[in-house]
Amino acid sequence: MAKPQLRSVETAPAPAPPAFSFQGVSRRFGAKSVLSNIELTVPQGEFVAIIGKSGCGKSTLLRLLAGLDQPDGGQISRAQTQPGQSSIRIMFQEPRLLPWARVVDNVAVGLTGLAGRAEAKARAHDLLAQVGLAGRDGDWPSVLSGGQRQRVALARALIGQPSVLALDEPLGALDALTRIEMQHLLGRIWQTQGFTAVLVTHDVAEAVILADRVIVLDAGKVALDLAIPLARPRRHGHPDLALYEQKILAQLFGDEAI
Amino acid sequence: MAKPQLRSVETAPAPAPPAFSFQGVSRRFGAKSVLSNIELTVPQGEFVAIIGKSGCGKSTLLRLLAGLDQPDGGQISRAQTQPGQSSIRIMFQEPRLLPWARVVDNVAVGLTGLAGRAEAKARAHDLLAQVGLAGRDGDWPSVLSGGQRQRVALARALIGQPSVLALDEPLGALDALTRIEMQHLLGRIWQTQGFTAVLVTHDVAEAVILADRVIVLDAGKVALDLAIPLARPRRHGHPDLALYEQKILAQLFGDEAI
Amino acid sequence: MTAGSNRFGAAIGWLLPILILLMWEVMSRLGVITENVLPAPTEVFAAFLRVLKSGDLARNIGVSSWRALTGLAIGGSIGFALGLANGLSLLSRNITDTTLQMVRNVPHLALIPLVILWFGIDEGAKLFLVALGVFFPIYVNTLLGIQTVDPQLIEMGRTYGMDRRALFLRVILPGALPSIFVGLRYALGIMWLTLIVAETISASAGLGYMAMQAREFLMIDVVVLSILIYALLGKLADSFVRLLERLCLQWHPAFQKTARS
Amino acid sequence: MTAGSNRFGAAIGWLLPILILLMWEVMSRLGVITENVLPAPTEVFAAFLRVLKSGDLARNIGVSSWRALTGLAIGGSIGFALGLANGLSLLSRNITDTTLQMVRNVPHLALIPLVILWFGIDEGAKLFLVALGVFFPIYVNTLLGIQTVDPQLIEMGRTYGMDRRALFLRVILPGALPSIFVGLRYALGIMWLTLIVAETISASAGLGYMAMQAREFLMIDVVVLSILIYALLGKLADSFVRLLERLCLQWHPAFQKTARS
Amino acid sequence: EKVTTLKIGYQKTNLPVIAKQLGVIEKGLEPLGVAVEWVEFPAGPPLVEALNVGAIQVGWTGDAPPIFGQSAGSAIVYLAALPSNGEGEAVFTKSDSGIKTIADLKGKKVGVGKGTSAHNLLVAALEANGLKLSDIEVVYLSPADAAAAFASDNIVAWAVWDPFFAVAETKYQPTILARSSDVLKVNTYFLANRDFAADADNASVITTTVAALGEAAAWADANRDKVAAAVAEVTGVPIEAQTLAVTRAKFAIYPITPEIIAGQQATADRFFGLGLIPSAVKISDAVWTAPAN
Ligand SMILES: Nc1ncnc2c1ncn2[C@@H]1O[C@H](COP(=O)(O)OP(=O)(O)OP(=O)(O)O)[C@@H](O)[C@H]1O
Ligand SMILES: Nc1ncnc2c1ncn2[C@@H]1O[C@H](COP(=O)(O)OP(=O)(O)OP(=O)(O)O)[C@@H](O)[C@H]1O
Ligand SMILES: [Mg+2]
Ligand SMILES: [Mg+2]
Repeated sequence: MAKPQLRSVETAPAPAPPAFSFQGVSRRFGAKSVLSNIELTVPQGEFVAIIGKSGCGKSTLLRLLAGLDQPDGGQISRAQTQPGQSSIRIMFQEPRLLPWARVVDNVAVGLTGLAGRAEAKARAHDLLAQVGLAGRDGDWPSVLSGGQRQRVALARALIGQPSVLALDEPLGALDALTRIEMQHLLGRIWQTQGFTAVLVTHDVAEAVILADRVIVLDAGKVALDLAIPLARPRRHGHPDLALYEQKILAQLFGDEAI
Repeated sequence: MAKPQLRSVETAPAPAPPAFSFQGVSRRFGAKSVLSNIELTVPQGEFVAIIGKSGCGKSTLLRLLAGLDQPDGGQISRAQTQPGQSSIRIMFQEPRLLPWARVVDNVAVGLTGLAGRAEAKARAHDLLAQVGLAGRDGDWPSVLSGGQRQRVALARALIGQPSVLALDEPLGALDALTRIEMQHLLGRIWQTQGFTAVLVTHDVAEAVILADRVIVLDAGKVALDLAIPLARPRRHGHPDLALYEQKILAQLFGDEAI
Repeated sequence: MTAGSNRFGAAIGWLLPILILLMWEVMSRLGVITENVLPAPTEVFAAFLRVLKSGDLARNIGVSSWRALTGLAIGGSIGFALGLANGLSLLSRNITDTTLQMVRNVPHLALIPLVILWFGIDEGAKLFLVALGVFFPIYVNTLLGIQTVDPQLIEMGRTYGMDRRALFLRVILPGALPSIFVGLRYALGIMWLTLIVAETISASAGLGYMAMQAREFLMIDVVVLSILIYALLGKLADSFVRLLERLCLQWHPAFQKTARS
Repeated sequence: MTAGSNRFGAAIGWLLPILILLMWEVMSRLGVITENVLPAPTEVFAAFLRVLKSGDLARNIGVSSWRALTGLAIGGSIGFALGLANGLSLLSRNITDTTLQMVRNVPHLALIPLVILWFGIDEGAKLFLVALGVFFPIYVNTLLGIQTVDPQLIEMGRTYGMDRRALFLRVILPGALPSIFVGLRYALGIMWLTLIVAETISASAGLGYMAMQAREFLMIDVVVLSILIYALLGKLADSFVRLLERLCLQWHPAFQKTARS
Repeated sequence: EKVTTLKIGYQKTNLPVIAKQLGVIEKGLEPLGVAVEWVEFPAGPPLVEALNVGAIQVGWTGDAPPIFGQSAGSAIVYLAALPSNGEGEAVFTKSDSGIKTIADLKGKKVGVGKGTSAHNLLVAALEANGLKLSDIEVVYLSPADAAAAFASDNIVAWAVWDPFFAVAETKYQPTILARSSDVLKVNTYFLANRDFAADADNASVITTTVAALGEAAAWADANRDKVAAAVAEVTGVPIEAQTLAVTRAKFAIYPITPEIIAGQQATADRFFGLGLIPSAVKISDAVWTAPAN
């Protein structure tokens, strides 16, 4: 399937400079080729959702983007960042909080090497309030609910003011109601801070409600690259969203009965 | 909100006899009243979904139904069952498989006291094939994926041919794609076996796609009792479903921006 | 880590023991380590052949193993039974557990003088000490195992109509087994340690006796030999339990992983 | 179980020890248990007052505790250091771990004759035995603790730019701590057990010496007393570590639960 | 009530070992319907401990263990006397230790088993040279521990009896500072549990056993060449050392005479005077007398 190399998103008429771009990137593990010849350029400030079946290489793509892994072929270029700002932050599917550090210290981990202790703590305190956890600074992670833990992890990823935030199924472990709350939070913060967001998700509805653009990965290739030019805020269950959803699901399941 | 005591479902024109009914049922823990004066009658063969915020008493209602807990006030009446058939089976949110029993033995647990060893094993073998796990009889639960485990638990609940099957967020732990597969499976088996299904879920889309009738619990009361008179099979992302979804979400979140 | 580097790692691990053995032999030959302090490996091996030929070794190992296993059987079965009783019955636990926890703090080897008063100096005393030594690890871990069986599984069993017996055999016992094995392996260590001390109380056979006699007659080669044999027996017992564990806990992911790698 | 039945359970638990104590006293008074076999509790208490007044008790406890703690400090710190080294460095682990696992099978009390040859009969020998006894539980559990630190957390730390030092102090060490505490508590049990045996090798002070002397002169009341004191010291050491554990592992859900109940 | 099994405590030396090897006691007791069980001890004190609790009924030790035992209230009685360890018990030092006489031991570490006959020897040898026990550093060690301590020079001198003395002698060719035969006129003893001995039913068992020991003594004296091999087989002592020990041993058994009692009483009084035992003892209280019939 041929895809346009640079897409203009309806909500951003003048094309922004690219935040990062993959040029013919491949990655194989042993004999198994996981990603092959991926071409993908994402303009600064865009919200991209990546969707695909389990094992199709979504996490691998994100790890390549974050520099946790190196491609076997092709090039990955990233925009420069200012000092005091972290370039790319990953938010993992699990919260990965340090159980032995209090909530505020866990958030401060996001400023390792970027700020002193006291400053890190003060900024962590502020950010906790932003994600709706004011007053929980001194709690241990173990007393938080699943949704609250994810919010701490989000605060930790955001505190370094990354230019690109990669999210690997950040809401996968949450129940559907908490998940909807977190989606709102994520959308709101993205609109305020203006970073580039790359969201890996299994949930088609989630992709459609949050992203400017949905990428469907299949067999190591980009199988669909769909713009969602809807106005925000978007409401769950809206018929327009349902149409996009159905289009993506048809791509994912082929046309078997769904 | 006044609700009709007995509802006729579009797909079943002649009202079936009730499978169970709650008459003014209350349950409190200590000073906290969890359910108060619940009135609910479910005809045999109906598929009911129960939805509500965390902690609103959904599990409590299911435990009362299964006889794992006793009400503080009111009456619960259940239809009689034939010999060799279990009356009510719960499928818990977690698979709760015995890690030290092979898959087929785990399914056979569902026939404890209902059939001999050899017969139980033979029937378990058949049922595994029905839930798409043919040939996995001899595996340990630990090598199964999350979705496969849930299917084993489903087979265990079904093997006793219960007249009522209560499902407490059976798909909560699954990723969205596996979840869609399991929803299809559940709908198909329900249509074949014709038991009464009570499904507790957090996922509004799931409730709408599967149920004849959606009950929203709030503050220990039935806040909404909505019939979904759509033809089956229903397709994910269909605009008609989206309308029902929005109605339920509005009830759940009040009318705050969603 | 790839399989190759793993194999290299395992090989490098044998380097140090072999090096130590060689150094030991060389230094013994050069007289840097005198025979009085540590006999050379070859001398220890010669001692091994000597006691093997005389039949002493087999007899002493036989006697010690009998003591070890009988003590283990007695103490282990009582510990297991009490662990089960206290795990299954709240009443039984309320009555006996505090007492047992108090007794647990008594180091069993401190009881030797009293044990001689009560049991004399025969097999009884040795068996009692071994049994007491293995009792607590098995009791504590059986109790712990039962108490930590997933209550959700027990509720599941009840819901599906299991009676008390079925619940015990199909849910509680298998669930407690990994913890019971931990206790058993710990008990084996204590078993040999206890026997070493108990066999100095006046024995006329057994490895402890052999070692004691060698000490008295300054036969350091035999002393070292008996230490090595203790180590070997300990290793054997441990390996046997690991095998048993692997058989009984096939379902356990930890053992599936081990089996694969 | 409600709080009320819990409290009742705890109360009923004290019934049995008190009953045993009473029975023991009564049977001693009636002459059913002769003094030669077991002195009455009141006699043991009288012996306690006697050795307390003479100052022997304080001196012997002091000497034994010094030996115990010094041995623990030496063996524990070496075990901890090696555990850290082998947990953090694959090279170090490959070189030394096989050797250590082989040595681990040697029951340390079997080494007494060699220890006398190497360290003599003074404090050195006793300290070596205690140190060797505590070394392995601490080494094994430190290594295990480090190896089982969640690799996801380590990856997280790396991603967020922690250097080796920060990674160790903020992720690896706290993650290994619960396991290290398990090793420490096990080591304490071994520590007292070792000392009981080690103090019979020619000591002129210490609890083991007090017990030995009492045994030679058939002062069974003092023998029983010294056993009880061993139990008490063991309990004290264990309680201290539990307290430390509760302080260091505040974040751990297990301890939050304990604190609440 | 007569015993059905006589448990005899023995050590790695002297008459009982020979009797065990010859089977004379078994032969003698068989008509009485009494079986025999032999229990080995590394030294006298644990043997006395076992006698006290009735774990064994009779046994052989040196002179000091029954004194320590009686002082501690052990339920033991003297049945018969045997010759002292004599030349087979000594205080010795390695030849390169620079120590030539007992007087040189002043301030040095000397290993000895507490409450053993060698303990008595050490005290007597020191006194004979004008020293007190407190002038040296006494290290109380079991034979096994002392052997290791002596080998590694953690003690300068060692006071012990055969076969341990003989083993050390063959291994180190040590300088012998004093032998029991030089400084002591004592005996060793065949002892019994008090309750066992007090029971008139057991009198025949005791007399038969003592008589059998006498028989063994006669055989041993006449067949010294065979004794070493026989004993080595029981005890596992290397044959050169065992031969040395047997050559200098005396084999005999006699009844407890007032003279023997007086000698033992003197030893006990000296121990009490030195503060080695907590209470004074009267030997004659613990002497078994065969029931007159
Ligand atoms: N380090 C590795 N070594 C070998 N194979 C790997 C490695 N990492 C990933 N793979 C393989 O690459 C494929 C893609 O993995 P990846 O984790 O990217 O999938 P995913 O799309 O994130 O799946 P999921 O939705 O289940 O998280 C899988 O088949 C996986 O087994
Ligand atoms: N055994 C109990 N003792 C005390 N309180 C209880 C007990 N069981 C439930 N509750 C309380 O009753 C309320 C309802 O619990 P229930 O488990 O029915 O909620 P739920 O609707 O199933 O929530 P969720 O969606 O989180 O599973 C909660 O506040 C819970 O704390
Ligand atoms: Mg992934
Ligand atoms: Mg619930």
